[in-house]
Amino acid sequence: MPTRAKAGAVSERQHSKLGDAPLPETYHLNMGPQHPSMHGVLRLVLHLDGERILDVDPVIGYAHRAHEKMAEHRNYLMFLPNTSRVDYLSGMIYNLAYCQAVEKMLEIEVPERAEYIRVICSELNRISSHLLWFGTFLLDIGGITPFLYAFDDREQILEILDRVTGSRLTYCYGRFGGLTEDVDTTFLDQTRAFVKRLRERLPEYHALVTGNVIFRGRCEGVGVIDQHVALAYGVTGPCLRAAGIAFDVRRAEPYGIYDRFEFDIPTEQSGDALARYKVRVAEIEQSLRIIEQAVAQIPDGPIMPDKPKKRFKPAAGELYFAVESARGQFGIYIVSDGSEIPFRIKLRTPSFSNLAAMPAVLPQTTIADTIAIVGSIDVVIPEIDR
Amino acid sequence: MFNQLFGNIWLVTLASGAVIMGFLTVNALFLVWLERKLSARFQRRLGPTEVGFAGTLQTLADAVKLLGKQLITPRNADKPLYHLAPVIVFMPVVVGVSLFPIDRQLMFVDLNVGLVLVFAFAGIGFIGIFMAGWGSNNKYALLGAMRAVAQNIAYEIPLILSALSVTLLARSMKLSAIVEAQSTLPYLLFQPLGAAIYLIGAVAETNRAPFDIPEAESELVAGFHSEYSGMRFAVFFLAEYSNMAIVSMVATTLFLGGYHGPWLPGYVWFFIKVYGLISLMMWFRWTFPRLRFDQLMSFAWTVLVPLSLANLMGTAVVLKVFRR
Amino acid sequence: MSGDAKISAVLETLLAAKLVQQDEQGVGYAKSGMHHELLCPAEAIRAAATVYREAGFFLEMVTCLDLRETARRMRLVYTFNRLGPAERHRLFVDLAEVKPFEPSPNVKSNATPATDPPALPQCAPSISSVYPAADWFEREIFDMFGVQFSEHPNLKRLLLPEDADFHALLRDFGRVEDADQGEGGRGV
Amino acid sequence: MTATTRAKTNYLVTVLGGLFSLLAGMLITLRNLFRRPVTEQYPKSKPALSKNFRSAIALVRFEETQTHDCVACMQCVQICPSFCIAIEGDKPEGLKRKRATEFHVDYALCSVCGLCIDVCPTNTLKYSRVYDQVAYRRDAFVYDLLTEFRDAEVAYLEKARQEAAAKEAAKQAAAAARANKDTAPAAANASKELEND
Repeated sequence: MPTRAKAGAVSERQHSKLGDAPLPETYHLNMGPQHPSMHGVLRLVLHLDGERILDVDPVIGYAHRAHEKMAEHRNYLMFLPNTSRVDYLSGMIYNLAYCQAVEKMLEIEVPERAEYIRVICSELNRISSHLLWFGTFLLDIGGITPFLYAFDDREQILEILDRVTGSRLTYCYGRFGGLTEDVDTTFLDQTRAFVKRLRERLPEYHALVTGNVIFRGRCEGVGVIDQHVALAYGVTGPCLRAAGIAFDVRRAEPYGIYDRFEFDIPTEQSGDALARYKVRVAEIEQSLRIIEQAVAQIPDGPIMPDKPKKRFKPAAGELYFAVESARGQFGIYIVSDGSEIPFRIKLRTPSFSNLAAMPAVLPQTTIADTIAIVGSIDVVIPEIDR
Repeated sequence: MFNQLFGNIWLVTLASGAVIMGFLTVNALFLVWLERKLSARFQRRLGPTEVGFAGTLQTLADAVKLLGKQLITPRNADKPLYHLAPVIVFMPVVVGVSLFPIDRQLMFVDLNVGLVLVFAFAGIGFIGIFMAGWGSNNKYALLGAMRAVAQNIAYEIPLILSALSVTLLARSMKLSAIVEAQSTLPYLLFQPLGAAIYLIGAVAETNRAPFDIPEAESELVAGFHSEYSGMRFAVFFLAEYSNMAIVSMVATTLFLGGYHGPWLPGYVWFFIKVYGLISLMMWFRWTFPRLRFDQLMSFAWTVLVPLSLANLMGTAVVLKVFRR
Repeated sequence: MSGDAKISAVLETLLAAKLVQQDEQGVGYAKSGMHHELLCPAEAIRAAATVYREAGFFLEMVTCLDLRETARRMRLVYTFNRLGPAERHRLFVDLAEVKPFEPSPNVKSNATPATDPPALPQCAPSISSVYPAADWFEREIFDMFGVQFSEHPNLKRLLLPEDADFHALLRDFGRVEDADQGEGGRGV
Repeated sequence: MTATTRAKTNYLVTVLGGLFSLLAGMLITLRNLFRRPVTEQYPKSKPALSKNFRSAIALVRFEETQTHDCVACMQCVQICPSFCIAIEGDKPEGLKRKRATEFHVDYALCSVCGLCIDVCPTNTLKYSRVYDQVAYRRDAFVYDLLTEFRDAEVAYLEKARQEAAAKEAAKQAAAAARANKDTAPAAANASKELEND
């Protein structure tokens, strides 16, 4: 738990960030929306003195697709395919989170087997998201080869999930009460084989990247998000855990059957880019642990309730449901007016808050650091814009 | 050699220029192919396979495509600088190549200040890079140009200092004399530190990863050549790969004994060494992430410069003591 | 944990001071994912946010509900949570209804001006000085609902284009009739 | 150990450790240089589609009828989040059940969520196995799912009509027979007439 945060600690920081020295010649630089390492369409308006950043104004909204507005014009079921497109890198987690939220509203019981499959698929999805992040982060700081190694491993996950869900990226696998397809023994064998494979590959990653002196130089002490900043901006996920706070929704308010699995919450103390890197790589290992347990324990049985409901009409009321996505706490706030169409669905996406902290982190760094920092907090722009 | 053939200095110059241009073009085409193939295999891909055997003609096809591309000049660019920059970047390379002894009898020009001339011409290229960055009227390009100049100044010093140690050993700045002095043992064995410093400096001089700061594509988009298209862009590329060849030729001449080697003819040894070094540089590029600009500079000024100075002093002292 | 005692003490104080009051239809965590639901007057929201901030809560989300059709008001929803075992507090702030930027001709307003709406404030004070996280959330609400926040340092549109002349999440915006009728029904 | 020597050792450790880490990385890439590439040469060698591969929807051809079984109930049209299905249907002459006469899917809008397949009461929707649709115009993605069923549909309707007629006749006959129970002689005559026919 963080120590008592001082109100206004951050605003003091903001005041001092311009420094006392008079500014000679400064200029603005538009980084993005089209830029090789802005991960989609993020635009950072940098106020620069040479290569030193004085101030930053993130501009978002280029990928705004009005998901929340769409939700007001569709019934609960019809919003399903939207969910995996909010954050296309952890589409499975988002899709299942929405299912779980609506199930909670409708009080639908999910069969055991479906719960286990959900956990396996979510964790596979989390690993694939982290692997993609690993690759693109290295790409951002100039290492091209690790990107392809990570994508090779990620491809295995995509194939496993493609075989059962039929999609590679924007899964629409969950249904209220269960899933669309059951898994078979081949799926479980493939998953086991993947766990084994990735365990063998991780040491290679460490030798190629984690230990690399250039990589460490680029990341150590760069872009520190400390506990105060994290608390003030609502930073969650690996960025928060890298600041030393062991907060994980899977532990804080266990959903699904996450309370049945043993896993650690990896944390680091320094809060810099390297800490975030280490936390994510450690999380891959923890996800492998969860998958291993789930694959070993998965029971036989149905994947949908015996009598699935046909009309989904929750009683009037409100629900906030949170899960741990690959990037942090993803929350769904559903307001129902008792009809078949949601009154309002608000998606609380982790990258929104994580990116909002950038004005507190980026000043007094350099352009190269900006790339490393934005890369290390792992933003997914469509998720921010929704 | 050419002197005997022609006798007319203009004809000689013209012919040498043509041969060197031809060599540089083929060299760049080959190196681009090699880089793409090597990087692919490092990354467990296949690389180009379609055009020609194993994709060997792919770069030729790309060059033809680049020739056909529209040449775009940005509005508000400083036009003279913008247009002249690719030429200035490329021309010193042509002169540079002509100075190396490729074999015992194969050498375009043999000057007694050859080594100095090589570094002098290498320095000119950066003026072209700065012109390109300044003339483009683009902030990214300007940042890249500024980085390039700072980096060049920082890394030329250790580069030249380590080369100086070799001239102390060889007692000459004539490249052919330096190579002849290594007929028994290459200077790599006497100057391991100098060779290592030279290698690092050479990678930095050619703006290659992990020192590709001026064109860092993930930071500055493409740095100084952001605004260049078509053949102008290709000339920058040509210059980059030719520069790789030149720094490798210097390294071969100074540390690896040039054309000396058993069994095979001299020029074969020379090119084996040169392309071996180039492959090593490619291996670096496809393994390491990029340094940050300030780390790069502090590495040059706090590690490489003192080390190369120490190396030079040590060499001088040892020579004074042991060599009569 | 002493923090728990502290927050409950603070909340009790607040309750006693009539700053906040338990919402009449407050429901339990199992049903709504919320531990506490409180209705807070607009002028007290910054004080309440400070209390949460001092108690180590983080701002999870701020959003808005357009209740103009039924209750003739806008409702801000603030969610605070702990970075530990979940303890989620939800604060409602009711505001007067906003007028649509430029009502489209096909607006159907069900609101009947039979009774005068209760006197509600037009805007809420920004809590971005307490929680910088609120900066973007409030900008988004301004962008999507047209709700103003006083003393916000940078209240401009966040997601929609700067020159947009609408607030997209108001319930009378973008209502396409017969949106589900197949062709041409791409609607929203 | 004095502070200076410790600093020197630390410096050496850092430098040598850094060098070693670079060499370790180079070893990894070198090792991968000699591994088999993982590239799939896509148009030359096509990987098998996965078991549950999702693509544009198609109609199932049933074994016994040799045609689809879309009864134009419009459930898929209503559930489709992308509003990409358009169906028309009516009752063919002499049949009690509705049949689809038009079935268009705009695959450019489809998000392959599978909700239509879930709700189909006659299980006549499935995913097709096409994956490489390319076109220059958007309307090229509007698929007419009934094209391949036109002939089979005619034959099926003919058969169904006959069956329905036969059923109708049998029903009438049965009704007549029931009526004849009361008036036996008339029934006998009727049956005689039927036999003569």
